[in-house]
Amino acid sequence: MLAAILSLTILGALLGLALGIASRLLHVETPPVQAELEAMLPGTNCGQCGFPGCSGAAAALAEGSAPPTCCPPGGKALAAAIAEKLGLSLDLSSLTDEGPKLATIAEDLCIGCCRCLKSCPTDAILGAPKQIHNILKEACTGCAACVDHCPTEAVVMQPVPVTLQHWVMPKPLAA
Amino acid sequence: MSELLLLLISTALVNNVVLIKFLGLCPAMGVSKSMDSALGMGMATTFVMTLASAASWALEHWLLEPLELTFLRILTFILVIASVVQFTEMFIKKASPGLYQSLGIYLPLITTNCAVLGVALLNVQQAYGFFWSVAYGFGSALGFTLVLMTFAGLRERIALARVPAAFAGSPIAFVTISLLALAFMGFSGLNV
Amino acid sequence: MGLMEKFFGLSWGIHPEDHKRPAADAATRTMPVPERLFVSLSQHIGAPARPAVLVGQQVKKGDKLADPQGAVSAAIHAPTSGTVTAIGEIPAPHPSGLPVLAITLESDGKDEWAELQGCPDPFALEPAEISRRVAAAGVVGLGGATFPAALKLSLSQKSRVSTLIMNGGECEPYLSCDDRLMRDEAAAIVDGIRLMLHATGASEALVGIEDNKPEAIAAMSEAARPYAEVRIRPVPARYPMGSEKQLILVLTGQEVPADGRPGDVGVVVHNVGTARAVHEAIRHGRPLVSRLVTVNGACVGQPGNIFVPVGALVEEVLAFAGGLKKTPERLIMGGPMMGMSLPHARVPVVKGTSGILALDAAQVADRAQEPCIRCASCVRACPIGLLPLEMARHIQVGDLKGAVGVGLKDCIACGCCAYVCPSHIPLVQYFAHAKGEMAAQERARLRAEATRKLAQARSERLEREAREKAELAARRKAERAAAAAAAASASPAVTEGAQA
Amino acid sequence: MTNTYNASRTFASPHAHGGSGVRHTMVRVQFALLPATLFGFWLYGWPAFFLWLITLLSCLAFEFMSLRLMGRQQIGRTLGDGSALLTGWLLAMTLPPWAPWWVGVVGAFIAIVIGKQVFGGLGHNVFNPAMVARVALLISFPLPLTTWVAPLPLTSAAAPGFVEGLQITLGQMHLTDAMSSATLLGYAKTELSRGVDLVQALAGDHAPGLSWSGIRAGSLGESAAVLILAGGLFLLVTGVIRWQAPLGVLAGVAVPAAIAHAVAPGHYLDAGTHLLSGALMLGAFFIATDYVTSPTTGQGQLIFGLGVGLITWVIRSLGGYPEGVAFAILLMNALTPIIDRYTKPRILGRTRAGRPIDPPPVGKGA
Repeated sequence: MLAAILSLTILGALLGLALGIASRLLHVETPPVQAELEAMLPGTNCGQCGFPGCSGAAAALAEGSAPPTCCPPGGKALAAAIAEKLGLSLDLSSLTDEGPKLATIAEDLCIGCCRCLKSCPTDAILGAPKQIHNILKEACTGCAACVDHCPTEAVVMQPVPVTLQHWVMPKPLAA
Repeated sequence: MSELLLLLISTALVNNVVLIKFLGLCPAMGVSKSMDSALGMGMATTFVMTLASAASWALEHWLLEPLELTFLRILTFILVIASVVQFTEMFIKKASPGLYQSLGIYLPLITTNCAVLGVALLNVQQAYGFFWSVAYGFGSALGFTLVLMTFAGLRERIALARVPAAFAGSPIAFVTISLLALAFMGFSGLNV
Repeated sequence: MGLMEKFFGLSWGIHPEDHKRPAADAATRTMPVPERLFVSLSQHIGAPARPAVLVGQQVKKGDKLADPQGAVSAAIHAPTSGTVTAIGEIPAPHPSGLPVLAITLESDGKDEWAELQGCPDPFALEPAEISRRVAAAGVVGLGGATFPAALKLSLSQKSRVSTLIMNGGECEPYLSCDDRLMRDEAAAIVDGIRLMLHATGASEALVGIEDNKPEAIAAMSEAARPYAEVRIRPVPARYPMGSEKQLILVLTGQEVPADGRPGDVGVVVHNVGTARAVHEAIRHGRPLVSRLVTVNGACVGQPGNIFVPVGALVEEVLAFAGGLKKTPERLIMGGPMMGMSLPHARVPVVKGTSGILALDAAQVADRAQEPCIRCASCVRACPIGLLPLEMARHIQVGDLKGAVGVGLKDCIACGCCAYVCPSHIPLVQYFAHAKGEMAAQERARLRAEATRKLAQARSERLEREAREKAELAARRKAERAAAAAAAASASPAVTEGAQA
Repeated sequence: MTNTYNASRTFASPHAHGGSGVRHTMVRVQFALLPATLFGFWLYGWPAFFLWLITLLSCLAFEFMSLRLMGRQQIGRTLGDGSALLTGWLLAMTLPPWAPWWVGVVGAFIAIVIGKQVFGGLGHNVFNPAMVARVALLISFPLPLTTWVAPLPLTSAAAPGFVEGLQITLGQMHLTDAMSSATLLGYAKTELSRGVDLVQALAGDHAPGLSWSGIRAGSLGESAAVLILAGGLFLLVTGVIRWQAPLGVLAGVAVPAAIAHAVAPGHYLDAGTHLLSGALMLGAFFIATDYVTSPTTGQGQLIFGLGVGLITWVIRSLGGYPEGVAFAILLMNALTPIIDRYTKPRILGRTRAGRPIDPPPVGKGA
């Protein structure tokens, strides 16, 4: 009986030792996934995903508690990139990419209260107190943070009109 | 030399470890989504199987039989296989992180891969000499890799097919691997 | 397709019935200037031109209407004399029917040229000067790609191109505008070729003409006899012989690297129509304001080649070509293989319009799509050696990256695969969709990156403002303390104890 | 009166078509199969015709059922494209002529439902449906699949009449031993296992010469190797199939057979017998050239054919089963994705590995 116990413990000890040495030789530190994920997210902390800003969303994604499609402004491309990074399978059905929307200000309603100015994560709104405000189209990400700040509901989300350069040939219906 | 060749052919094709002996089915289903990860898994398993066959022969003839501890056979074999797998995992993590990422959970799972332990035990059962048991381990690992690569190629093609909803995902994979097993039965009875 | 060619000759591409006759043999007609012209501002590859005229301004024929904008762009000139009545959006000659910015010109009927500045002895000019004049005349590639010609000339000059290839292939069925030009104005074309040789510094010019155009080969050989450096090289008639990579391969045996330009193998390719435009621009100073367009198809009254002013409506061109015998199945601008289907006929002709086709149902032969049976006739037909069936299958399931992996980026959308597919799968539509989708995703990625920079800039601004406010508060507090200390020092005895 | 034109939707180029069609190809293949099938009906009488008919009809029925289950539209058009018909026809050709009716029905179910529709219908299946059914039947029902019948041409007296034929197929009348006999390959395999030298075994009335004319025991459509060859050449000439796969299969069997026969005539059949016996000719011209389950490029098809031929010869000479074509086709179907991956045509302007070629040195002088 003793031989059985002894041989196994010695064998285990020897192998354990060998593995300890090997792990020190082959050590490789991997950058935390969360930092990489955060670099991919838009970084506007718009909160549409329900997490406290992009770092919160990145942490949730790293833990796996958030689906890759949790970031609406990112759209399909970002969802695909996150899924590939985490090696998750991806179903794009939930993400109805009906096209980006941009905020537009109805100039006759704007009273120049500057409330929306402060809420915009990318400083896309131009204006001064008591002056009519307007929105820079290139800077607006369509996060709709400004819509509910406006007392006179002058801010409206409108779909981006398709231009000749941005038009995409429709996909044929598969037979 | 020709017996070695015949042994390899018989273990790889005639009684293939995955499709005829039905050993190592879960990695076959799990890692066969793409050919590159299948090749990576095949290489890792070949390395582990060959080493495990050699180690298990040594353990059997130098440790277990002299001390009549053959009842400990499975325990020691698993211990050795686990450490070899752990070493392989560290090596692959260092050598190619991409492959490590694509193999994912299935790399440490080689320890529980019944093909590896199965081959080690079969070696003991057939009382092969050292060289023949290593050859037998290598041959069955070759068969494992062959089936894994072929099946991965089929799954890559099926991933693009318009599979009906009821069969999408793993059901169609099961149908495919069963048809592959059907085809491999052609080699049965190959008196080689 | 002879047996020899089947085994040893060219195996790529297809050999469609060319439907060029009798339209090719009909004499050229010149269309009278219509009452109103719609001159589109993006008639070339690159940024749209910027209007240089005001509404209501009187212009002569040949006056500049719009300046090139940015590095890759082209000038646009008035196709006739008249007044500019509007600068606004009109339906573009594009399958989507979306609008494009254009200048509407009301013709005054005089069709009077502005005073032009020709050059009697152009070979004395510096090559750079020739490129400048070609750019000033708004000449673009007339083969259909409409790349600004001057830019190509100067680029070839810089990369020391040794061979100039003139593309007289015109491999698209139905089209015969190049063929007609070569027959009628071979001398002008050869003169244009010699001018481009001088401009690019190339040592020889090879004029590739498909062997199904014997009259054109004869006329061009006759015109090129006195000049040794211009050599006429008949090439086997097959589609897409007119595509750059194929013509270079057949004429010089060189292969253009996948992500490179013909300049990398010391070659530059121009259309024969462009050569004539260069001749007109340098010799007579005339800008590119009209071009020869083939009007063909079963539904056209009198098919043939017509000189059309740029900006004329397709509707008017068809009316001038004998009207439509019956409602066409499909109206196409360009050739049937690579041309664009038009939403309706009220769209303007542009510099790149090589043909207007009104095809009936038999000629279009459109049938419902059936599943792909992997017969690989598309693989044999592809001139670039791609796998159209695999690419389409990747795109069908939405795996665009997989499609690029199989070679989507090298696809020249020539249409051979969809032409031979027995299951009538619209393969080129899949590839066009995939390329459009990837471009859209790339734009979204760039926009996301820009957004991240803006967000960072904002957070830095907020931090800076907070820091400045804090410093301001600190400085004011320090001043108040100093003032208090000064007050205290003025009456030291009283406040000493309290201060400590 | 100018006809106004308004496009119904956005059309993509090209706006012309070469006129080829799927139905057009399928009809030609069925036409090429006709001579061998009619010869089979003549050689084995009415039961063969009924079996062929039942297999075809059940194939169409199962296709209709699965399309309906999957809720596909235009079921009529899909049925009409002749692919289910062709699968059933090829399956029937490989079955023993007097097999009972349920062999045809079960075979059709396996071929159409498991072999094709499960993968997503025409063009998406990975294994050749007819061969899947043939192998599944052979392994699960060995007895009915290996009871061959001596040729009883319709004209001869002993041939079963119309009603008798129907009864045989419906299984009421079972076969008397006198009628049944072994195929050439089966006979050679049993003789070899009994250790009899092949040369004497094949001297008597079993001489392989008989197989040239086709008057010998065998499957419904395979006995007339010459007629199948004719059908195959017709397909080759009309461009429906390409020469690489058939040549590969025939060479893949003939070369090892010739070598082995030269080395040990007693143990291995000669090349000629191999080529003309069993399902080889049918496999080479009709099954190995199935578009869906064979590689796309000519080079790939050649490798595919050689693989099929070699595995067929290995199974016939060394394996347990007398006929290896069905197994060989399935095995090579499994390898097709790998073959396709390594026999891609070279993209213009790129090296075979896919990197852009580096341009030749360009300079004023060069």
